[in-house]
Amino acid sequence: EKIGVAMSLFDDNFLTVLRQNIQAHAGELGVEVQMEDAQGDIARQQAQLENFIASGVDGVIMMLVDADSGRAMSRIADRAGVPLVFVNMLPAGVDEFPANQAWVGSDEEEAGRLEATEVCRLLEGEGDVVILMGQLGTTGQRGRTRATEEVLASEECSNINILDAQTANWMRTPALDLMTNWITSGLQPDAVIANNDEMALGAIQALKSSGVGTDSVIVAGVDATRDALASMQAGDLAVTVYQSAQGQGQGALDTVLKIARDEPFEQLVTVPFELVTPDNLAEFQTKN
Amino acid sequence: MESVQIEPVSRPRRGIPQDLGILLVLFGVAATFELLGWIMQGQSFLMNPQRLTIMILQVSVVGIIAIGVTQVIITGGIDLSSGSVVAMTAMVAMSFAQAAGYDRAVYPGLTGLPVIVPLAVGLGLGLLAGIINGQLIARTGIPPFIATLGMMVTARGIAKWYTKGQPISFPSDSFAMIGSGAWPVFIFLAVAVIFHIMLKYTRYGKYTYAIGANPQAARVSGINVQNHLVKVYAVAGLLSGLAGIVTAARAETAQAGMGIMYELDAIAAAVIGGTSLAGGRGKIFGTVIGTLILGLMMSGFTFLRADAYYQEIVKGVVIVAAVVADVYRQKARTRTS
Amino acid sequence: MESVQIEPVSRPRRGIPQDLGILLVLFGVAATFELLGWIMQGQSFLMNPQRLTIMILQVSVVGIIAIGVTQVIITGGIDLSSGSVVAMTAMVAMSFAQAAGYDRAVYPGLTGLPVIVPLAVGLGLGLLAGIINGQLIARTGIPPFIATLGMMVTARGIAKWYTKGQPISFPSDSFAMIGSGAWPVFIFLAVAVIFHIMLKYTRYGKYTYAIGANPQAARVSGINVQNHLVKVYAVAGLLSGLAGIVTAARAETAQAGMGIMYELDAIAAAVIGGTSLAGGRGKIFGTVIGTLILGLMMSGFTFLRADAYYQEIVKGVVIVAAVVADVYRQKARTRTS
Amino acid sequence: MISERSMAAIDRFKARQGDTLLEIEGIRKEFPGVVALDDVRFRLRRGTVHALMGENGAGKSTLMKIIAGIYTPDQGTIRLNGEDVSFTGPLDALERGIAMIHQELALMPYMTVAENIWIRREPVNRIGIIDHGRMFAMTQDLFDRLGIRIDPRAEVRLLTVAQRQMVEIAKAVSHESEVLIMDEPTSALTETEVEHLFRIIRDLKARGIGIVYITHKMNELFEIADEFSVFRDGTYVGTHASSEVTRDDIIRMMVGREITDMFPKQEAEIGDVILSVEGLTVEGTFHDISFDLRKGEILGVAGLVGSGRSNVAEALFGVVPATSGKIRIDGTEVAVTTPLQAMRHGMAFLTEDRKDTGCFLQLSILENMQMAMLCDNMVRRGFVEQGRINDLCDGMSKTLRVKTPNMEERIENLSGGNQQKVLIARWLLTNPRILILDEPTRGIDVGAKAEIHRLISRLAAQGLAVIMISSELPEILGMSDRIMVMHEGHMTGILNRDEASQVKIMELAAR
Ligand SMILES: Nc1ncnc2c1ncn2[C@@H]1O[C@H](COP(=O)(O)OP(=O)(O)OP(=O)(O)O)[C@@H](O)[C@H]1O
Ligand SMILES: Nc1ncnc2c1ncn2[C@@H]1O[C@H](COP(=O)(O)OP(=O)(O)OP(=O)(O)O)[C@@H](O)[C@H]1O
Ligand SMILES: [Mg+2]
Ligand SMILES: [Mg+2]
Repeated sequence: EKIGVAMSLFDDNFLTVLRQNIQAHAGELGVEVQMEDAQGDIARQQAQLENFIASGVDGVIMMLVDADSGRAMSRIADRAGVPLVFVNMLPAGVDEFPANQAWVGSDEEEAGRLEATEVCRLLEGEGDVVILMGQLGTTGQRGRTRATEEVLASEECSNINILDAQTANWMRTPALDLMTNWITSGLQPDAVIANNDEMALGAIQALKSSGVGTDSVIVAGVDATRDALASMQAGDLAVTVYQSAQGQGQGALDTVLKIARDEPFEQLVTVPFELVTPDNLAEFQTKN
Repeated sequence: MESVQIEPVSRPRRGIPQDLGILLVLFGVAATFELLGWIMQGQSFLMNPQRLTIMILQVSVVGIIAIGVTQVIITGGIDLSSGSVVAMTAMVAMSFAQAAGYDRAVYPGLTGLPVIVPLAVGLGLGLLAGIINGQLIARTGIPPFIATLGMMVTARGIAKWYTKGQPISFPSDSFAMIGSGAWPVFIFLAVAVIFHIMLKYTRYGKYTYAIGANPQAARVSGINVQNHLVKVYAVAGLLSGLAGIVTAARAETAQAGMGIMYELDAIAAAVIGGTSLAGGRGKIFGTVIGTLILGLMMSGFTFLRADAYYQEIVKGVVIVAAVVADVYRQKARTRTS
Repeated sequence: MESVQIEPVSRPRRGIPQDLGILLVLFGVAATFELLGWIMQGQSFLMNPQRLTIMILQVSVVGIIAIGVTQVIITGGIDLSSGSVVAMTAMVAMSFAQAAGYDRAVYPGLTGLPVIVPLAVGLGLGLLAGIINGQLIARTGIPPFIATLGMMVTARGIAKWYTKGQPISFPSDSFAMIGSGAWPVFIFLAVAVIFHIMLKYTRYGKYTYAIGANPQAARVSGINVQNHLVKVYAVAGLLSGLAGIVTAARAETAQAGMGIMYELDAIAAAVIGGTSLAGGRGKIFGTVIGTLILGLMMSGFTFLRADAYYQEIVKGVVIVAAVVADVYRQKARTRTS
Repeated sequence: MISERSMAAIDRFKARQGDTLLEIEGIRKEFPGVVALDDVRFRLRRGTVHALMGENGAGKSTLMKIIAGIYTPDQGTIRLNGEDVSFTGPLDALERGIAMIHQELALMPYMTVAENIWIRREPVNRIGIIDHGRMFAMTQDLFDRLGIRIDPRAEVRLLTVAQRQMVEIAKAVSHESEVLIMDEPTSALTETEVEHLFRIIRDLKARGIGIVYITHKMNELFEIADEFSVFRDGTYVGTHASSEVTRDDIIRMMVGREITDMFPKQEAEIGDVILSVEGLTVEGTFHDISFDLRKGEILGVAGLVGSGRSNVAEALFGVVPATSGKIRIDGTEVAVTTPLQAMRHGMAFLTEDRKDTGCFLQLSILENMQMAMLCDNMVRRGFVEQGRINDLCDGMSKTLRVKTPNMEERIENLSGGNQQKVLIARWLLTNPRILILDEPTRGIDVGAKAEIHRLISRLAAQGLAVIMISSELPEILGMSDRIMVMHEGHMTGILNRDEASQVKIMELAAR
C-alpha cells in the first residue's frame, strides 16, 4: 500500500517529530509512505494532493496549512474517491465530511488554554504579561493567541494585564530580538506566553543576556520539544504543552489504512494535549 | 543584473526560432521524467491526461502572475509585490464572495452577491496596487526593486490586517466555479494569448521593449516613458489581482499567507523562459514554457516518489541545469551556423 | 533593472558627498521615532545605549550578508542564495560545535571539538557555495538570478535534509560566545571596514566596479572577468557562511528554517544604501546605513508598541519613503548646485 | 612617465624603424549569416601609420578586434615581430604590446578618469592598497605630456563624448605598446583636437611605434598616414603609400565607383520662417540663443567641442527643457518640454550619442527604425500596421544603403556607420518639418556620406528646414545656407553661406 503524506511545513519542530512517527510506524507496518512539504502554501498543498491522486496512492494523510482550506481538500479527495485523513489540525467544516475521511489530532485552542491557565495559576491571577505570537494569520497563531486572551480575560485572571502582543514568526532569533527590544523599552513582564517553544527559548535567552534572568519571569511555550524540555530541566522554562506526535502519527496512519481496507474506523479521534511543568517533566523527557 | 555576456553575443538565429530552444529543454525534462518513470515506477509519466492537466493547473496561478511580471521585466524593472498582492486581493475579493446566508461572513449583510462584485473588487484592487507601484517608479524615480518591495510588505500587511489573520471561506458556488476544473488553465492560457499578441503586435508592446532596451532613446523617440511604465505596472497588478481571485476560488478560502514566494516563482519562470533581467528582451511564449517547466518538476518529483528532502536539493539543480542547457544550445548554434 | 533615469544629465555634486544623503534619511527616520516616542510613550527612543546596541545587534547578521551582496550587485549580479546558505552553514557548523558529552549530538563521537573546527567548516561550506555560484555564472553564462536561485533551493534542501529537519542545539560555550553580547556587532563592523577598504583601495574593488559598469570594457582592459566574478561570488558565499555561524551561535541552535528571506533584506539594505542593481555603483558605507535603517524600524515599532498588524503595513511604506526622500534630496541638490 | 626600461626598448625599436612589426595573412571571420572577413592580409611596419579604409561594414573593426585578441579568427595567421602568435584574450594581446582605442567607447561611466586609465595597472603598495594620489599625479603627467586638459578626478559619465574620446586615447597611449590601433579616434573631435592628436601620433611614430588608423575622413589620411590598405565587403583590395594616390583613387578602391560631389548642395527655395528661437537659455549650460529658421534652409551649427551646440538642440527638442526663452513655430509660441511635444510640432532630432540616446541595442533594425513613427501614425486601435511599416522601412534602408542580411538583425551587430544610417532613417520616416541633426555623418563612410548629404539637400529643397550640427567644417561649409557659430554656451555669430569660410568660423568659435 502507498500512502501520501502532505505536510504543511517541514521546518517545524513538532511537525518533524510527527513526520518521523508516521515514517517509523509505516516502517513497522511495511507500508510505503511518501512525504511532501507544502512550505506553508495552501495552493501548493492542493497541488500535492492532486499529484498524489494522479499517481494512484491508496490514501492520503494531510497536515493542513490552514484549517479553512480543509473543505476544498476534502472535496478533491472525495471526487477521486481517495481516503483522506487530516492529522493534527482540525479542518473547518469537519462535520460535513464524506464517509471515507477522518481527523486525528488535537485542538489548537486547547494548547493555548492549557498554557495560559497554568501561567495564570502561577501568577496567582495577577501581573503583567507579553505574548509572543507565531506567524500572523496561521491557524496555530490564531487559535493559541485567542485561547490565551480568553483565559486571561476570564474572572480568575482578570488582574492580569497584557502589555503587548507581537509576532516573532515562530522562530528563536526574532523572539530574542523582540524580547530584548521590549526589555529596553522598559517593559517588565511577569510572564511571557509564547505560541510555541522556540519563541519561548528565544525570550529566555533575551532575559538572560539582558540580566533580568528567568527567576522572576515565568516563560511558557507549547510543543515540549527536546530543547524546551532541556530548558525546563535547567530551570528556565516554566510551562510547556505536550502534544503526542506519536499518538497523532500512528493514529492517522492506522485510520487511513483502515479506510483503505474498508475496516471500521472512528471519524474523529482527539489526541489530548498534556500540560508539562517541572513536576511532571520526567514523564515526557523521552517522548518527543 | 544580467549575466556578464562577454563574447560577441547572441547572433541572429535562423531555423528554429529562439523560443523553441526552451521548448526543447521542456521536452528534455519531460523525457527524463518519462524515462525515470519507466525505470523507477514501471509506468508512463506523460501518458496520463489527468496528470498533464494537473501539471498545468497547479502552476496556472503562478503563470498568470509570470505573464504580468514578464512585461515588467522587459521594461527593465521587477515586481516583487505579486505574491502579496495575490494574498491581499484573495482576501478582499473573497470577503465579497461569501455564500448567501453564511452566518460568520466578514460582511454579514453582503453575502450572496453576484460573482461580478468580488471579481470587480479583486481586479480593481490589483490594478490599484499596480498603479501605485507604477506611479512610484515613474514619478519619483526610485528603483522598481524598492517600490515593489514596499508594496510587497504593505500588501501582505493589509492581507493580514483585513480580518486580523482570520481566513475567509465559504464562497458562493459561482465564485468557486472560477477555480474549479480546468478553469484556471483556460484563464492562464487566455491571458497568455492576449499578452502574446499585445507584446508582439501593438504599440503597447513595442514601447515596452523600447523602454527596456534604452529608456533615454525611448524618450527621445517620443515615447512618454513615465506613462507607459505606469501602464505596465498597472497591468501587472491587474494580473496579480486575477491570480488572487483564481487562487481563492480554487482553494475556496482566502488566507493571508497565500501566494508567498510566488513572485520568485514567477520571475524564475520568466527568466527560465529567456526574459532578460537587463530589460529589452523576453517573450510570453518563453514564460509559458518556463512556467510549465516548473509545473513539470512539481508533478514529476511526486510521481517518482522522490524523497521530499532530495526533491528540494534536486529541484535547484534542475532549474540551473535547464537554463545551462539552453545557454549551451544557443552557443552551439552560434558556432555551427 | 534599475530605475529608468530619464533626466538626461546629472551634474557633479560638490559639498556633502552622496553617501551622506542616506545618512540624513537614517537620521530622519530616527528623529521620527524619537518624536513619536515622546508623544506616545513619554520617553526617549535614542537616549538608550542598550537599545542602540540591540538595534545593530539584530541586524548584524543581515548586515554581514548585505556586505557580500553589495559587491555582487556592484558587478551587476545578484545573490538570492544567502539566506539559504545561512541555514545550511548554521546546521552543518553547529553539528561540529556541540558541547562535549551531549548525548543526542548529531555526531556523538565529535562533540566538544575546538571552536576552530565548526568555524572552518562553516566558512568553508559558505565559500564552496559561493564558488559554485560564481563558476556557474562565469563559466556557463547563465543569469546570476537563476544560478543563485538554484543554490537557494538546493542549500535550503541540504539544510533540511542534513538532520531530516531536526534542529541542532547545545553548542559548546566557546562557539556560543561568537554570538553573545556585542560580538555580532563587532564582527559586522569589522567586516564592513575590511570591505570598505577592499572596494575602495584595492584592485579587487576596482575590478568589481569596472565589471559592473561595463563588462566589455573591463575585458578589453585586460581584466579576467570570469575569474574575478568567481572571486566575488565566493566572497559573498564566505560571508553568508560567517553569517550562518553568527546566527547559530546567537540562537544557540540551528534550524533549517533559519535565514528565510534574509537575502531580500540584504538586497534591500544595499539598494536603500544607494547600490544600483544595474551594477557599477554602490558603497559599503551606504549598505551599512541601509542595514541600520532596517534595524531602526524593527526596534522602533516594538518600542512604540504599534499594533502588530499595522506594523507590517507601515514598514513597507517607510522603506519606500526613505528611498523616495533620498532621491528627492539628490534631485534638489542637482538643481541647485 | 616613461621608464628607463621602456626608453631602452624604444631605442631598440628606432633602430629597426621600418621593419615589419605585425603581419597577418589569410584571416577569415564569419558571423552567423555574414562573412565579415575573408582571406584578408595586412602588414604594419615599425614607426609608420597605416590607415585602414573601407565602407561601413567592410570589416575594419572586426579585423582590429582580432588583432587585439577580442575575437578569435576562424582561419589565418598573425605574426608579431616575425613570430606566429594566437591570442587567448585581450589581456594576452595587451601584454604582447598591442593596445587599441575602440570605436564604441569602452569606459566605465561611474569611475574617475584616472581609474579608467590605470585600471589593472593601479599603483599599489606592498599590501595591495592603491595610492590614489599617485594615480592622479600619473594621470596628470600623462595628460600634460599629451596636452589634454581634463580633470583626472572627474567621473567619466560627466564628460562629453569628445572628452571621453581623449581619455580613451590617453589610456591607449599609456600602455606604451608597440602596436597602437585607433578605430575612428576622431569621430567626435573637432579640428583643434584632431591636430592635437596628430601631434601625439607623430611623436609615437618617431619612437618606433606602429599605428593602425581607421578613419572615414579623407583629409586625415593624407595628413597622417604613411600607407593605407583598402577593404571592401570583408575582402582585401590593396595597399598603397598615401603619397602615391589621390582622393578619388581611394574612393574608387573603396566604393568601386566614382563619387563626384561630396556636397551636392541643391539650390532650394528659402521659404517662410518656420522656427523662431528667442533668448533660449538653459541655466548653467548655454545662454541667450536667438535665430530664425526658414523652410528649405539648412542652418549649420559650428563650434568647438563642448561649446554647447548639442545642448541647444536638446533644449529645442525638449530633451532638457529650456529654463527661459521662447520657441515659436509658424509664428505661434509653443511649449516644448518633452520630445513627444516637439515631435507633435513636426520636429525630429538625431542625437549625437548613438549608444546612449540612439540605438535600442537589443532590438532589431526594423524595430529601431519604426519606433519614432509609432507615436502618431501607423497604429490602428493600438495595433501596429506592420505591413505598411515594413515597406517604408525597406525602402528607406535601400535608399541609405544599410548593409545587413535582413531587417530582423539586431542593430547591435551592425557596424557603427550602419547603425547611424538606421537612426537617420528612424527620423526621416516621421516626415518632419524641422529636422535637427547632431553630427549626422559621424562614422559614416564617404559613399554613404555623400548619399546622406544628397538626401538632406533634397529634403530641404522640398521645404524641410534643417539644423545641422557638425564638427566637420567642410561638411558645414558645403551644406549650410547659414552657419551659426557657438563659443562656450554663447552664440558668437551667424554667417551667410557666401561670407563663410573656415577661417571666419574658427575665429568666431575660438575667440
Ligand atoms: N558581433 C557581430 N555579430 C554579427 N555580425 C557582426 C558582428 N560584428 C560585426 N558584424 C558584421 O560584420 C561586418 C563587419 O563589421 P565591422 O564592424 O568590422 O565593420 P567596419 O568596417 O568597422 O564598419 P564601420 O566603418 O561602420 O565601423 C558587418 O556586416 C557587421 O554587420
Ligand atoms: N553629461 C554632462 N554632464 C555635465 N556637463 C555636461 C554634460 N554634457 C555636456 N556638458 C557640458 O555642457 C557643455 C556643452 O556640451 P555639448 O555637448 O552641448 O557641446 P557640443 O558643442 O555639442 O560639443 P560636442 O561636440 O562634444 O558634442 C560642455 O561644457 C560640457 O562640459
Ligand atoms: Mg568599425
Ligand atoms: Mg555635441
